Amino acid sequence: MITHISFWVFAVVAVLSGAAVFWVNSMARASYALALSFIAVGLQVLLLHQNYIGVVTILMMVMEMAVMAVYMVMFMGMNPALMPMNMVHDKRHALAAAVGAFLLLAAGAVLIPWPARRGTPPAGVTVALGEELMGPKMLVMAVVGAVIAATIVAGVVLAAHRTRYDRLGDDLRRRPANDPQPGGVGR
Amino acid sequence: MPDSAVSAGSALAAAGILGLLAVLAAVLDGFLTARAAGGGPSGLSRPVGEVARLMRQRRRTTVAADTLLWRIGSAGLLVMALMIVTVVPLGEWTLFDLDVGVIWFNAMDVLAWAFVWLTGWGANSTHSLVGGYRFLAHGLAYELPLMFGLVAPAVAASSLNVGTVADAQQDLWFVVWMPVAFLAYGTGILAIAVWGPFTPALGTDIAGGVTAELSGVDRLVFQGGRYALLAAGAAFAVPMFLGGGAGPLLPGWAWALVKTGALLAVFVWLRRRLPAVRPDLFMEVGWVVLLPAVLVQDLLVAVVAVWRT
Amino acid sequence: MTLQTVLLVAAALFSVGLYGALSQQVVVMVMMGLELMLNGLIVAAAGFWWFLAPDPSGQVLLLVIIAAMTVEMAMGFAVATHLHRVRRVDMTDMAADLNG
Amino acid sequence: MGLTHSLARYAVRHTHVMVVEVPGHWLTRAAVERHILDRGWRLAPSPGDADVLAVCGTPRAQLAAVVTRLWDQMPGPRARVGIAAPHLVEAALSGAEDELLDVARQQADSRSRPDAPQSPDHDMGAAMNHGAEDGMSHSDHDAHAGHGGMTDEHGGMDHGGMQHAGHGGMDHAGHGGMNHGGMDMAPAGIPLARSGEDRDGLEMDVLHLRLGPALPYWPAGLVLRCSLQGDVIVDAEASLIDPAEHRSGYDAGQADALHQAARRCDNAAYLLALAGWEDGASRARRIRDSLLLDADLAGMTEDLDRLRRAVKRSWVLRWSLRRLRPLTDDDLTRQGLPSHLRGDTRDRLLSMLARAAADLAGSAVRVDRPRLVPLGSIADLVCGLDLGAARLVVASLDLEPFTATTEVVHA
Repeated sequence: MITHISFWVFAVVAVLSGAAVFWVNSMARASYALALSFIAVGLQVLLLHQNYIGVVTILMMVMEMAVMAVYMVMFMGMNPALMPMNMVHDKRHALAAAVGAFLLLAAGAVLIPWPARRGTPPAGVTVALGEELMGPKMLVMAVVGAVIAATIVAGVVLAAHRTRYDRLGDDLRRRPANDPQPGGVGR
Repeated sequence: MPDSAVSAGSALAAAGILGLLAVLAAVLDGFLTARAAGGGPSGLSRPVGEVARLMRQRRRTTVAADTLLWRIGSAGLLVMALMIVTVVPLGEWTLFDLDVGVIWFNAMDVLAWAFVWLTGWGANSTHSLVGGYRFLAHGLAYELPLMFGLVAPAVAASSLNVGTVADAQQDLWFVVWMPVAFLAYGTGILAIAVWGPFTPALGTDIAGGVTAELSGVDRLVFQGGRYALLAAGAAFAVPMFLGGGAGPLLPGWAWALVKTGALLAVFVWLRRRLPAVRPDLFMEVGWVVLLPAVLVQDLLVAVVAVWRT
Repeated sequence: MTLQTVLLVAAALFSVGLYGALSQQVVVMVMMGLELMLNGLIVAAAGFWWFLAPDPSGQVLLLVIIAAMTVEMAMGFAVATHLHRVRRVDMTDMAADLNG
Repeated sequence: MGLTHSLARYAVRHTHVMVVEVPGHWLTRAAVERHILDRGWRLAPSPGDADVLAVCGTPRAQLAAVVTRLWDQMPGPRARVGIAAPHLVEAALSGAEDELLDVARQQADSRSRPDAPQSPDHDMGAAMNHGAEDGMSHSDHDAHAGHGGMTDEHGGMDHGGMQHAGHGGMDHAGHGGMNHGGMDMAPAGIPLARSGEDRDGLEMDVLHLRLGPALPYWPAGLVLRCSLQGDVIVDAEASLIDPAEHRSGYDAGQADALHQAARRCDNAAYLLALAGWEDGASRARRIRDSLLLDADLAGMTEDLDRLRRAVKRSWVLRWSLRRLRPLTDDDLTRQGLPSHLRGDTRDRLLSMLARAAADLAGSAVRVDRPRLVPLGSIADLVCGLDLGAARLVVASLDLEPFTATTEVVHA
């Protein structure tokens, strides 16, 4: 009973705060509304007995949204004053597409005769996930790890202004490096 | 849940214990501050007096503040602390015995990013915005070492459940053979509580930083949240590094409380001893020194764990 | 809480996200739309796993989705920073207009 | 009523005081600080935290306007005292205590204030995030200095969002850069920030912030007008507040060696407090107070020596202060700075304590006219630093209280 009630509460919170992302005027509120939506979804995933995934969703997404809000304040000069920002284009078509997608997906969800459950959930879901990842599905994890490492490198290259040649000189020998803000290690 | 009344009762008890620890921390801090200032009253009544003062004070708002997010931010730290203690075992009781308690702690500690930042930004004041920036700069440096620091005990105990981690330390406390991880964890706790060396976000040089515009009940909740976070962090360290409730004579819950109190006292005392670490300098230390050190620690722990099985 | 209801919630989240991704102008808001769509996907995948085939390998899919989200976000931030640096632009339309 | 009253009594025992020092009244300020700590009260870093506003000396036009603004920002219950000389401190603080306890008076005060925060001044130019709330800041606008009670002028206006009612569905694609700068967007009357080139090649918003004149641990009377990107100072301009007024109203007895030493300790306490080392700052402050009160020279010399050794030993302090705005002999000559400022900020802190010790020992090389720190060089020294580092550098300059000149500051 409690499970059902909380499922519906989380569902309503998730969808409403998701809608609020595009409803509120301030971008900071938008990103924290999205964070709230993710928290609700994470808790729903907890209810669906996937503790690790649920908590990790909350962890990752709150962090991301915190970063996103800072990003917007820094680059877009958002101050807390609620500036009405209505930056949409092609609102009608987008709305139509969204409603269409919802009807299609909802019809699918309700009308498709879903098969019965195969198998039973493992006793320790998280343990099973860990063993799966470090066993049969290790390739997936290895690939994901490599992709994330590549993302870090690519992201830094794209976003960074200065290269090591700017810091250390053309022959990379300058010590300490020429930084506008010296670091704390004294390299 | 058949015994939801029982769990509601124990939730209240846990919140009460956390509150008590926070008050004790504040008493100790008031005492140490008064002693350093020399002369004057002992400072032991400081927390009570501060509560009375802030309850009496008017709440202010600032021009064009995002009041909703600002208030959420200042109240958030307290909520975080309460959420953290739900997974901490006290003797044989745990409020919310989640099988991924360690990750739960991580999920809660990143909330500090949102809450402290919002408190700084929401007031629409330059000083508190700068405070928010400073917290994030610290955050970039402490967060990953903190997370990887918590990996070490989890690997050694082969579990993400906090109680299981505590039980795995019957022979040897984890703090003994993973000191670097413990150090990174302690650093992280001081940082999320914006405490001690990590106070530049609340620095007097920027008129109180994040707290510059807070007054009345908002300030009370924010400052109380900091003490509560410190207490919660100390409480979580006990099962992770300090052997949980293990100890002679006393029952488990008593040992857990004693250890928590001792660690909390150390945290409070550190504030007076250490100068602030400037965010711009600490950033490089976090990435170039702390993070690699913690990763090496994790590797060692993993090797030992594999070798033992 | 049945599979159908879980999927309905997922569909609603997905559609809201779709609306945002299509209608918003600012790069970051478009990214938020995409995130919301992936959010719906998480709910759906979690529902399928629990109600249809609760074996361990299904959870791996969810982890992959979350990893995809972080990668998308990180690259999004990097690209947006880059755009901001070279063109002073933070809107999709403007990035397209200036193209070439 | 009984409960409220005992709550109030308890609250007042832990009052927080914001101290504003009129240039030249540092002895009064030191006395106020000592009495505050003796009572178990605390110093407040911002008006938001303060119950009592203690003004040391009589502020003139510009500073008076700042004080008025600080007063407006105090949440209340609040009390305000002006203290003209060190021996009046005790009575003034007791008066403030009574005023805080006077419930009827505080209620009347509270009723007389507007519920909504005051609107900021409109002539501030482009600046995000700095309404009237910055508190410490912007007072020099002449348009402003004249009318302390700006509430009445602006209170009734509807700033909510009327400036941009027409912008609801604007088509941003046509606006070139979306820098907000050229647009007439000003929520609640605060124009949005304009952006400018920064050192990382990102166009960050430029904020304008005035450091001083009423900022904790800041040399009294100094005003530094900064342009900030994030928290990095890209441009600064230094001035003195009420420059013409500095000729009168000094605390007497500045010349003798004990006071010189006390002054050094005061500056060292500032620097240590800004570096976040509370114990060190308390110790420096206690030495200062002892120097001003009694003359147990031997004990003082020993305490000072111990503090100096502790500063030398602290590796976190060394780590955070070293390499911070190092000054070579060439820099000193070029900027016209006195020679004891050589080295980085840590060197300057140690030299400050060494000078105090020398003053005490009576072996100070007495220069008839001390070398002066030109105002302009203060601004030069902080450019390119972040706010925290800039505060440390300014504190490390070991400034004397401002004297009659407008161009230079004694060092």
